[in-house]
Amino acid sequence: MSKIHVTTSINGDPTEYLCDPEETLLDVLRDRLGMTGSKEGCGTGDCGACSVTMDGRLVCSCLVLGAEADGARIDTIEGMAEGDKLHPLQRKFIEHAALQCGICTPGILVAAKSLLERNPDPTEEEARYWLAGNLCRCTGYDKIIRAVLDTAAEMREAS
Amino acid sequence: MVQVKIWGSLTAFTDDQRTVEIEASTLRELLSGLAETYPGLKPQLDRGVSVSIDGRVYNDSWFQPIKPDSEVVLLARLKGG
Amino acid sequence: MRYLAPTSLDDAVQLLASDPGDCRILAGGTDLLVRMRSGMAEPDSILDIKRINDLRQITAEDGGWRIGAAVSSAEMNEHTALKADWPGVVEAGDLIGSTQIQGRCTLAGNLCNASPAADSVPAMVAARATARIVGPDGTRDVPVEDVPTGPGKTSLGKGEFVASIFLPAKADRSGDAYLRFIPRTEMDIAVVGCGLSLTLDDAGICTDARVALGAVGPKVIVVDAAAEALIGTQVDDAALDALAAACSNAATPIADKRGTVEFRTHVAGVLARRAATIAKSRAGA
Amino acid sequence: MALDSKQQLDTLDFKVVGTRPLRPDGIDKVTGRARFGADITAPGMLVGLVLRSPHAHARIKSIDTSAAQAIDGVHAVVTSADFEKITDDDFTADILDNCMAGEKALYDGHAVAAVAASSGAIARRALKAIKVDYEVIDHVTDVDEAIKPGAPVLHAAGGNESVPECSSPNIMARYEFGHGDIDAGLSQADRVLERTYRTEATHQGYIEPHACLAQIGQDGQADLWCCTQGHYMVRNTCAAIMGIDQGQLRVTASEIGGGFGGKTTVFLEPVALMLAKKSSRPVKMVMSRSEVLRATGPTASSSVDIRIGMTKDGRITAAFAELRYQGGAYAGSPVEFGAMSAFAPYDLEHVKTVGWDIVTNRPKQAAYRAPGAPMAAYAVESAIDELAKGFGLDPLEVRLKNAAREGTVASYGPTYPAIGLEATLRKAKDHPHWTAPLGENQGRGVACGFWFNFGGDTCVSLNITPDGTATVSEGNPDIGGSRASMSMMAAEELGIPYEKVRTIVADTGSLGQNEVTDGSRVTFAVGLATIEAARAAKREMCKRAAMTWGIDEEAVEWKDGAAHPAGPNAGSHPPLTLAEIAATASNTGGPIAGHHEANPEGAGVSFATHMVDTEVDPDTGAVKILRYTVFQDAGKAVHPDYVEGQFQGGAVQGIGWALNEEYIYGEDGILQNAGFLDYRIPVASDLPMIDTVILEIPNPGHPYGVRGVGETSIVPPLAAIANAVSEAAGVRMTQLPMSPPKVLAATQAD
Repeated sequence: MSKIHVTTSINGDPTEYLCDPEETLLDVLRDRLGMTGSKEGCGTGDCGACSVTMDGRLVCSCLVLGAEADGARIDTIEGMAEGDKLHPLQRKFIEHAALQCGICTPGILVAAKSLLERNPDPTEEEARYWLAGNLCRCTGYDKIIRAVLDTAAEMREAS
Repeated sequence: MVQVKIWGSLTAFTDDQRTVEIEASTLRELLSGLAETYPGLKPQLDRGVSVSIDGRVYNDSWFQPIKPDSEVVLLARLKGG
Repeated sequence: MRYLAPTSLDDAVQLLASDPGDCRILAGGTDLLVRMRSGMAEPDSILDIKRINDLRQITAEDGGWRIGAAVSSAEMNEHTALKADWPGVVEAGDLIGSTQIQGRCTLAGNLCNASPAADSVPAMVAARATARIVGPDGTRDVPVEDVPTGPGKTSLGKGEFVASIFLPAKADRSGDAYLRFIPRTEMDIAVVGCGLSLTLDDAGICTDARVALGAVGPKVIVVDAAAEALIGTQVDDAALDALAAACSNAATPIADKRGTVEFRTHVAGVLARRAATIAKSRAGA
Repeated sequence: MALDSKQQLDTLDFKVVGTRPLRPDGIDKVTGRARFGADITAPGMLVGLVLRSPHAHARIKSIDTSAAQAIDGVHAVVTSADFEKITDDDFTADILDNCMAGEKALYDGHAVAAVAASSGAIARRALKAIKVDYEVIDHVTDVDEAIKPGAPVLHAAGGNESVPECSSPNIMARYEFGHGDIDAGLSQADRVLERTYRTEATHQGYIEPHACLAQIGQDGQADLWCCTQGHYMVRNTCAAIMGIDQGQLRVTASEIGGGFGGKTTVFLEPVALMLAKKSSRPVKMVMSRSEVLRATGPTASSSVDIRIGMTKDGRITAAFAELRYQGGAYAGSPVEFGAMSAFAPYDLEHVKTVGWDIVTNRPKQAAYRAPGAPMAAYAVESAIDELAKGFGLDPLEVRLKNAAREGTVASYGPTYPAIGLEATLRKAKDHPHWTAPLGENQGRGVACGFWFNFGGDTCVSLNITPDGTATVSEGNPDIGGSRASMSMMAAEELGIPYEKVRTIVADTGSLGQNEVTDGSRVTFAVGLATIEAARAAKREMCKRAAMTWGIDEEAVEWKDGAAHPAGPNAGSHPPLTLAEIAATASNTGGPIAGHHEANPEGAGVSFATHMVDTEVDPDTGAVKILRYTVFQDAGKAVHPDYVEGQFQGGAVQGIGWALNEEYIYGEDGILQNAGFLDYRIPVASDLPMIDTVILEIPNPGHPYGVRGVGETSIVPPLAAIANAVSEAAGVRMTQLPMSPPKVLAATQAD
């Protein structure tokens, strides 16, 4: 079993790694690169805790092979804040108490950011459907949806 | 003497009495008194019980005082999620 | 295990044909990686077709659309002209899994995974889509309903794979729709699915129809009697009743963790009726 | 006494408590920095994996691990033979048998062996190389089937002394509660309703799978990192199983990705320790989602018979419930709590409940948020609703008419002190939701719920830093914002800003024993200990001020974050702030700290009323939740955002339980839906906003009046939704989940 050499960009950082052919991008991020912000809740694409974007497209990193990242741009929760400046979504999630245990939070933030990039003014229903692949068991989603909609409003005002 | 209300399925070990009298001024005396007077209760007491004393629930506090006129009720030992 | 990522179709065909072991095509990976993780698939090689540029394109062809096997549902959904012609097919792709899954999953993959409950398959069948199959013996086009043969089984020969799906030119005054039933609002596998397309004449009489059911048999079911129930009618209540009855009649479901026989049989008719109403309005009635 | 303290509580003027500051772990959790169970690593660690039974019930004749051990990279293989038998403690013996099967595999997914290897791929290969010789035996997974004559028997020894002779050996215990004379009461009723209600087993569904990392030295000193609701429980249980001293095993709780009761026991931890011991390497184990569903602790499924009599003006004359809960393959279903809580909201002259604890070939149940209560409330509240509507009465009025109040003798025995049920019902009745119009195929349901809360062993250590801030160490994992609440209560007490207090969750080497994070106990009990620890620190600071001023300690009082001279003989001194006292601590006697260790008892009970609107699609049986409102008494809401969060989260777990969540077993006894695809927890698009109304009726047992709020919110939803769906569908639903096939079948049969 020989490893594959991958050259990629993660949160803008040029990154190289060796991985096994069957290894997922999530495993690479967590076990090889020490980026444990992306979580594994199911490993089957049903919970969204491992959400990242790949060339700007929201995906479950548990359903992407590490080898597929070659030449791609990967963005994870670790790259969401700019230096010490939190992304507005991150700030609003804390302000709205939109997390309890916090295990789903990284995936939901990555997914919500992807939503707002495509749709700066989502309805409640659009936000709920976009985030349907991100399971949260603590909050009942109420405060999450409020935080997303409030962030969207704030970002629209700021732009 | 303290009147102790016990739950229904324990009456098999208290001669069918739902309320039994025990000489006790603390929770510890109550529990040991129950086990001595009604040895059939011992397995349940060993597995654990909670005790309501005047409407407050106690699990462990041996020296919790019990007044002669206190309302004392034996409960299945509480646990939560 | 080997990971192969050819950049041309010819290379892909050659690699697949020459692979001595179990070589699986990786398009979106949303089924394959799940199977690998559960141990249900243990391939010797994986052939990733996403680096083949031709297979990532949606191209106009003969008035219709050719959709490369590596095009994701999300990309289809963002293609305005394709969506205008075949909203039912695009919506079916857009119902597969979550936003995250839709960023990866493909029509070809959904077809070749050969799940009886695949969302996009009844929609493609209703649209009379064909699959272009490539392999060591050349290229052939087959109706999509002939690709799956039963749960997890396809008619693809050794070394063959689906390179693209072709959606034919949309007829004037025609419309399509796909509906599925799931217990939640998202994230579930179809308990019943119904794809339907129909064409009306100037008087609003249905001149052509095609109805396909998913998850109520070992593979997608084309219900000719359902189409006949619509053709020649104004797709009115009586026709819809006949359509629903024909669909329930054609359904041969099993009972499993997702639904009972009775439920699936009944809901096949309910969905057909609702899909026909949507398709009719899309046809301009 | 109670009244005095209530009056005091009502006049408390809070500065921090009741506000909504940002949680201290917020930034870690929104940036991905927070470290959860699976995020912990150690140099040289091995990957541990478990081999699980593919059979629902099988005798394990032999296990041959030689081929696995011969694989390069495999460092240890463990079976039950590696563990000492536990003979003096049935409870722990069952936990060990559940972690690693002994003579029999008792359910699909039961652990039978484990390996530690240098990589996951090698570990997986090693699992395949283990040969287990099973003798498959008949199995039973249904609660009612399990007690029929001739049913497969799980444990030949049968139940305990409470079980009548000649009962099914699958009955482990019997409980009976109540008072009065049921038959006499029923004879006064205008109608007696008899029905059977069934619920399926559900899983807590925390998103973080169980994970741990263990290491153990040749000298017996061991360390364990894991996600758990109680690392002290993990320490004590693992020490007993491993035969090591509790003091030698240090357990550190990682951040925890949800628990809801499911992480109040151990599954992987003893196995990881044994693998680490045999390999002399750190061993990390992480469950897959399918392992979580197959082999951790879902809640019980239930079958409940109800008999309730009511007069036509809505008075309940007698109430009886017989509850059968299966708790998986070992004794200990929460049926006693079902039996105690079933009629707890009502003032009843004649009431009786009988509970049966039954075993089946399913995973050993674990606690799930108010364990045992939701199923009982579902049955009782459904029956009351049906009776009320049958008489044309307002279901809220009927509940008010029968509501338990201060002085009511509870169905489980004690007399209630002041309680908040009636207040939640009145709030519900006055809320605009109750009178909002409903459309076609829509229905509205209400239901009440009750839960006990309790205290338990608790330690808090509060230290004043030289620069005048405070650090709080507590021993309960923060599962939903408790570090914020502790910091708030410490800040309130010390009179310093919230930002000047940092609370951490300490490992088992740093504090004394702490009860698990359960029973809605943390804000109550740890909060109480935090307040007492802060008061101890304040007393010390007053003493230091007195020394500095040269006056008596008694002549110093603490006010607004500073020591002030008080009383006639105190003299005149400018106040000394906390920071000023801290700065001179070295000169006045050394570092300043306060600590509190106690087993605070006397937690108050908790009630809630839920209201929900649903719409049923008459063609498919699909149910949509249109509107939801929770009314619950919080005693005092320390951080209202997180109180609301508990209400909302519990309600939505209840929605899942009511509509689509269920353990589905095949004829073969194999779990059919061991994944989030077909174990269907609610997704964002399934739900409306969940409105909350917080009532604050102070708990006299807590210095700030706090009540536990975490669990009660899952008790009413099952019945509230069933009542709403029954109204919308026009047919009474008596089985959960009300999945579309069931609703459609019910409407079509009607």
